[in-house]
Amino acid sequence: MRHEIMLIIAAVIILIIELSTGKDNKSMMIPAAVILFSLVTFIGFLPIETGKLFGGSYNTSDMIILMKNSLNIGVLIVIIQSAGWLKHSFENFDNSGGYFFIIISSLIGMDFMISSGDFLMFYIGLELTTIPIAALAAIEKMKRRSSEAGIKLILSAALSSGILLFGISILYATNGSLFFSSLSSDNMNSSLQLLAFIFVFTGVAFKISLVPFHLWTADVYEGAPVNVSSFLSSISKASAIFILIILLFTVFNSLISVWNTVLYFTAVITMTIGNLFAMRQQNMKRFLAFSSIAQAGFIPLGIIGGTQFGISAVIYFLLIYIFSNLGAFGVVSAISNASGKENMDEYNGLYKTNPKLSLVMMLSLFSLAGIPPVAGFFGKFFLFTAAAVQGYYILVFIAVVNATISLYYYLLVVKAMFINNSDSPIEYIKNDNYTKAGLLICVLGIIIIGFAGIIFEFIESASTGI
Amino acid sequence: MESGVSIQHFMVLSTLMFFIGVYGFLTRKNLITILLSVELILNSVNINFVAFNKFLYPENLGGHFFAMFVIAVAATEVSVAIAIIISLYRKLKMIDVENVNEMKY
Amino acid sequence: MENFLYTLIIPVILFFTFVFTGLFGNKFKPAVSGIICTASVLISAVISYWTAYQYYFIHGKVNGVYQIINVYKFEWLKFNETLSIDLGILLDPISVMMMVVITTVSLMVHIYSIGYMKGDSGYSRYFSFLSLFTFAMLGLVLSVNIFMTYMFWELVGISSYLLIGHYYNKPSAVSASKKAFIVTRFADLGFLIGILLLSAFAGTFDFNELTNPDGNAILQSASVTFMGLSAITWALILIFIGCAGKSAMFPLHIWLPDAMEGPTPVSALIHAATMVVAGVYLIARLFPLYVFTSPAALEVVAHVGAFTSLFAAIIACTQTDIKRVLAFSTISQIGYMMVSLGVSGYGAEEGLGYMASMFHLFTHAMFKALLFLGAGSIIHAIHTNEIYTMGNLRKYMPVTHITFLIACLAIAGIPPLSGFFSKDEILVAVIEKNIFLFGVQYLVAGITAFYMFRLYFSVFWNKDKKYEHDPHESPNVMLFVLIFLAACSALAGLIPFSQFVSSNGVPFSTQIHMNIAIPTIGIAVAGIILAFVLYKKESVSPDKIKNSLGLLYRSAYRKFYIDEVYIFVTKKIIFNLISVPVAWFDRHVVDNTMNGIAYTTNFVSEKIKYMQSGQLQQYAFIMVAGMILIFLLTLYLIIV
Amino acid sequence: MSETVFYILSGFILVFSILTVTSRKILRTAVYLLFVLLGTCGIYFAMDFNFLAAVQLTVYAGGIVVIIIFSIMLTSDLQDKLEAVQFRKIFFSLLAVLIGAVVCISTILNHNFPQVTDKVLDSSMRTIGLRLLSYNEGGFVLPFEIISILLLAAIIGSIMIAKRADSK
Repeated sequence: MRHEIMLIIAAVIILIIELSTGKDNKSMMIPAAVILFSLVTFIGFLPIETGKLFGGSYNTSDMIILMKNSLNIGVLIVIIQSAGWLKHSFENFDNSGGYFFIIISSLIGMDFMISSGDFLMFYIGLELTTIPIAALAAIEKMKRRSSEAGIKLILSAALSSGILLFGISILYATNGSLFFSSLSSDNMNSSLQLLAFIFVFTGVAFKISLVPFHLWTADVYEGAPVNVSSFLSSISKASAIFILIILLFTVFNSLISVWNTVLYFTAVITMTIGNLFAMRQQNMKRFLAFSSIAQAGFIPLGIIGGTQFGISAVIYFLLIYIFSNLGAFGVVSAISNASGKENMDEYNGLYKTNPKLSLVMMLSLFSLAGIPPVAGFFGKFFLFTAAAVQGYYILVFIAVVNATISLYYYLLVVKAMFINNSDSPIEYIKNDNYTKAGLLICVLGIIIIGFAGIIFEFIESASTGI
Repeated sequence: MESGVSIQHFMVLSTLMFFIGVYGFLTRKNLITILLSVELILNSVNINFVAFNKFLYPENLGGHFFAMFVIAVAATEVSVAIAIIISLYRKLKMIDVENVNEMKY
Repeated sequence: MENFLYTLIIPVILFFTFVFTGLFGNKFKPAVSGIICTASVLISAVISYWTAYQYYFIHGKVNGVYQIINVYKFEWLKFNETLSIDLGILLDPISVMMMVVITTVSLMVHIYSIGYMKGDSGYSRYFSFLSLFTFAMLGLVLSVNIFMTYMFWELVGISSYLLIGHYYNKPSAVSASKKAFIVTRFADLGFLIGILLLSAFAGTFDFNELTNPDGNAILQSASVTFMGLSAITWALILIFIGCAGKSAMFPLHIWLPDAMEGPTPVSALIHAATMVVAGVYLIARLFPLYVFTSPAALEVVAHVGAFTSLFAAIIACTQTDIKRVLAFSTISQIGYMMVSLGVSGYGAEEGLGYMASMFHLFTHAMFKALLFLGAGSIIHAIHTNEIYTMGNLRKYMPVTHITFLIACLAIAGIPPLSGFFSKDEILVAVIEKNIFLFGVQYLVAGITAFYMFRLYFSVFWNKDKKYEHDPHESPNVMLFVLIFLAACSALAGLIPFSQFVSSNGVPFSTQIHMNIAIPTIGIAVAGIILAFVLYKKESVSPDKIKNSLGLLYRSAYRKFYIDEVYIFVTKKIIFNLISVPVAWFDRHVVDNTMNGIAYTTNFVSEKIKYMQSGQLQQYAFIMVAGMILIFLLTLYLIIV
Repeated sequence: MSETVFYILSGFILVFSILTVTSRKILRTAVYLLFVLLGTCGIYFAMDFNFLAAVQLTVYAGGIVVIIIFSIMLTSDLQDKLEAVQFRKIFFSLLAVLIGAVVCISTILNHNFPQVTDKVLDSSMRTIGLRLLSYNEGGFVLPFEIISILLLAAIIGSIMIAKRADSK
């Protein structure tokens, strides 16, 4: 419970700072939030007891703590990266207290969600991750797109949570319990339970943006402020995947043959559709949105078959994905804040003016594309291995083909930055220390996770708990 | 149970209401009316929870509390959605869902 | 045993050079990056010569057998007790040989580029990518583990992508770099899946264990079968697909001719001497596995190689772009190497084909690099690639002319130049195993001589063409490289290669087989004479034949009657009926298939874009409909 | 609950639900929704969930519907009718919804629900209050606390969006 308590304390402190400082004296907000959250992240790594609380509504295990720590690191990066955007305009800056509060409370929701032991906690955690973020997506009052993103996010999230709730209510009807542990001992074999599973799956798949529940993703990411998009695409998605794994392996473990089939098909179409759309995007945020959809399509490869190795592979992949995706979004955010440019052809010749930014971008994209020896390659490789060991050769083949296609569009960006020439490239951007630090953490993450084999072994030992 | 009302009755009622809500979500033009459809969906779920609690599992109050929390969450959802709709209205002077399509393809 | 730890410096120094010039290259004058990169390649070249000396002459041999030495090995990622990914350096006869080739050619290309790229806007970027490429290539050949090979394999692909696309303002260069990358990536799919299969059945990634003839990997892996072939055969064929992609074997060769859009020194480095032979090298590296577990996969290698070498040689006769001729010639020569590997056995004398293949790889690297750099020198002088706009260049560029001639003679297989010896060994090895393949290769030898001298005569002899400004000889720094490589091409054949390289590490000796060598020289000379007749003497230039054909009766009185019938047969029938259709097939069918795939993808993605219409309600509709569909689908699957 | 009461209430609910999603007068839709919520409230009362019915009345009918009506008055001209919906949209939506409803209802009707237990439901205020503050199994203090964070975050978010930008 320490993670959540620390986060709540941090959120309250931020509120106090927000209330106690005057309008013209807000400059301490950003450093305060960064220091506070670094502290929270650090404390999260201290050893902690695991077990059940609140009569089983709240669980922790080594793996859940690992997940929470990964989310903490990701949010830390997001908070650091947000500094540039918050300083960008007075209005944003004025909102910074509320911004940090909402980000942290959303993280509290995620922590409770992945720790939840019953559906009520799960549902409330899920809503806590989404509803405040929808407000953040719409925060840029001057931009129409921001409001559009907010309204699309909140309405489609409302629909999906309605569907999810309907599924939960049917589960309750058939099993009489809302606790994961007592549901998992039930042998689900009626078609009504199948229906409930599909409804619940839809609700969670919406958050992960698996096709065909993905359509909100691109519009919301494009319209929302970059940092909110990066939060949604990395942290929010990762937490939804964690809870999906937990649900599939506890509540629905008797339906394993069903969810294997469902995951099989969604994986195939998600990868393909994500790739086909990503190929033709010009706006970088939209491009990264579709790339994140395609990335999500690889995750079922680890879950399918339900092995422990697969779970470790998924967590490993997600950890790398968080760093790589935040790295890419960080560069997009730095450029967007400095020049307002978000289109791919405006990135032409970036290497000449901003070699460091372009190298970070290249590294992140290579990691997303899965080019060895960057970390992303191992993430994908372990996923492929996990599915191949289970005998899903055709799925692995499709996935490998899709990974290859994805390379094409990641390279389009690399080409724009390194090879294409431009008459008026983006001018040299002098980044502040926050941006630099945020990108540095991402780069270190990508490199260290890829080259330190011990991390995977650690994940593997932690994932026995599920 | 006092009479012939079975749990299936309630489920049919709530399912119909759920899909009426979905229909509204898919067809209404005004963003606020879409929000109303969402409320219908949530309400149908509440009926489910309460009825199951009453007729199938009266030994605990799980369904009852779930319904309560759903009401509370619905309230937050509405407040945020209304805030966004109003901010959109300030910019566009209309809240027609079909015009909320600046980003596409 | 001698500690070879210092070999670690060779790749590492290049990597740091890349990082340094990549990050800070724009901080100082372009020339500085050039000098830094060249110096670091020079250092690594010197160290690799020293390593080669130590390995071949002093420490490498134990009891008369060359040892496989793991200089350095670090366990990186561990799957289970046996399966792990390691990083390290492996020295054996072929890796040391490749190390020497790569550093030498790379050094030459670096020096040459100092002159060639002068004034280019991307000068320092170019050099930093060259370092990256050299680093990756060295990592590839020195790896201890097939997985490490794969990683560097990809890195090589990326750096060559960046280098081919160097002239970003030329759209053709950009699309060529994309094509090169995508085609090889698709081939790499095969490689990756092959590795996965191999690791599943052999239980290891380690080369030492994989290729140990008495090791578990070879003994265990033959048992599992899948669709009629053993699983290991599938794995090896898939790996061969990866090799075919990198080494431009039919039908994955299409990227190589287009890749000629890159700067010419890059072509010399990547597309002649190093990257394209990576496929050959990898098969040689896994050779015991191929020989002992899967002769069928070797058959595939041999036949694909033979077909490609003939196919590419025929196309080379029709090309008019000097670099494209050389590109097809490279494909054809790599086909030679593949054939030779494909027919080889295991052992000292048994493995003659293995040795010959490596030998040819070595000599080919020298003379093909020379040819490309010579072509670069010509292009540098007259700013065009078309051979019909060239002529009589020997007058203006004497050094280039002589060195180019040496290279042409070497590739044609004229003794005592290097190509003769390696080609002779290959033909000896092939005739022992398969007479049909020998016939093909023999024919290719003749065609090779023909198209090389067609090129040579058109460029250096013939009439003076109109040049915008007088062609001039290249700067000294480039000429030095040409002369150095010419010396190598001339003398490399005299190395007693079989003393150093053999399939099982046991040195053996070979001699020239006169009964093969003489007919080979004969067909090469015939090819040269044909080229001489067709392209040197203006009197029977192809244009004139047309006129004379209409007036056959008059020609009967002419001295050249025989000549002209001969020319008619070759030019009209062979050329038009075989070469042109083959080239057409290559251009249109093979190329278009690949383009078609890309087009279809684009088309589909254009068509489905309306799914993402920006309409919230449509999104919700798809979501609800998708959910219901998934439910019905699962329900159906459960009932059935 | 008697059968008659159920049928009357559910008929009431369904009719007004349909009106909510089809009426073209925007203010009326909100009023129809209010009726639906009142009908639901009646069902809760009939099932002895008095507390929940009260929550439904105050929070839903009293709070949510009122805020919705306010925002309707703020954003729409009450005289105007909403534009008619395209036929295509109605057709496809109706199709999907009908298929969905048929599939779901048929699945529900085919399911054998567990036998009704004879345990008595205790829904007195006292029990509810104790449960809400209990931290043992069957207690709801944790969600109760978390939802306060959700409410706070939502309020802060809404204020941030809806407040007028300072014209500085």
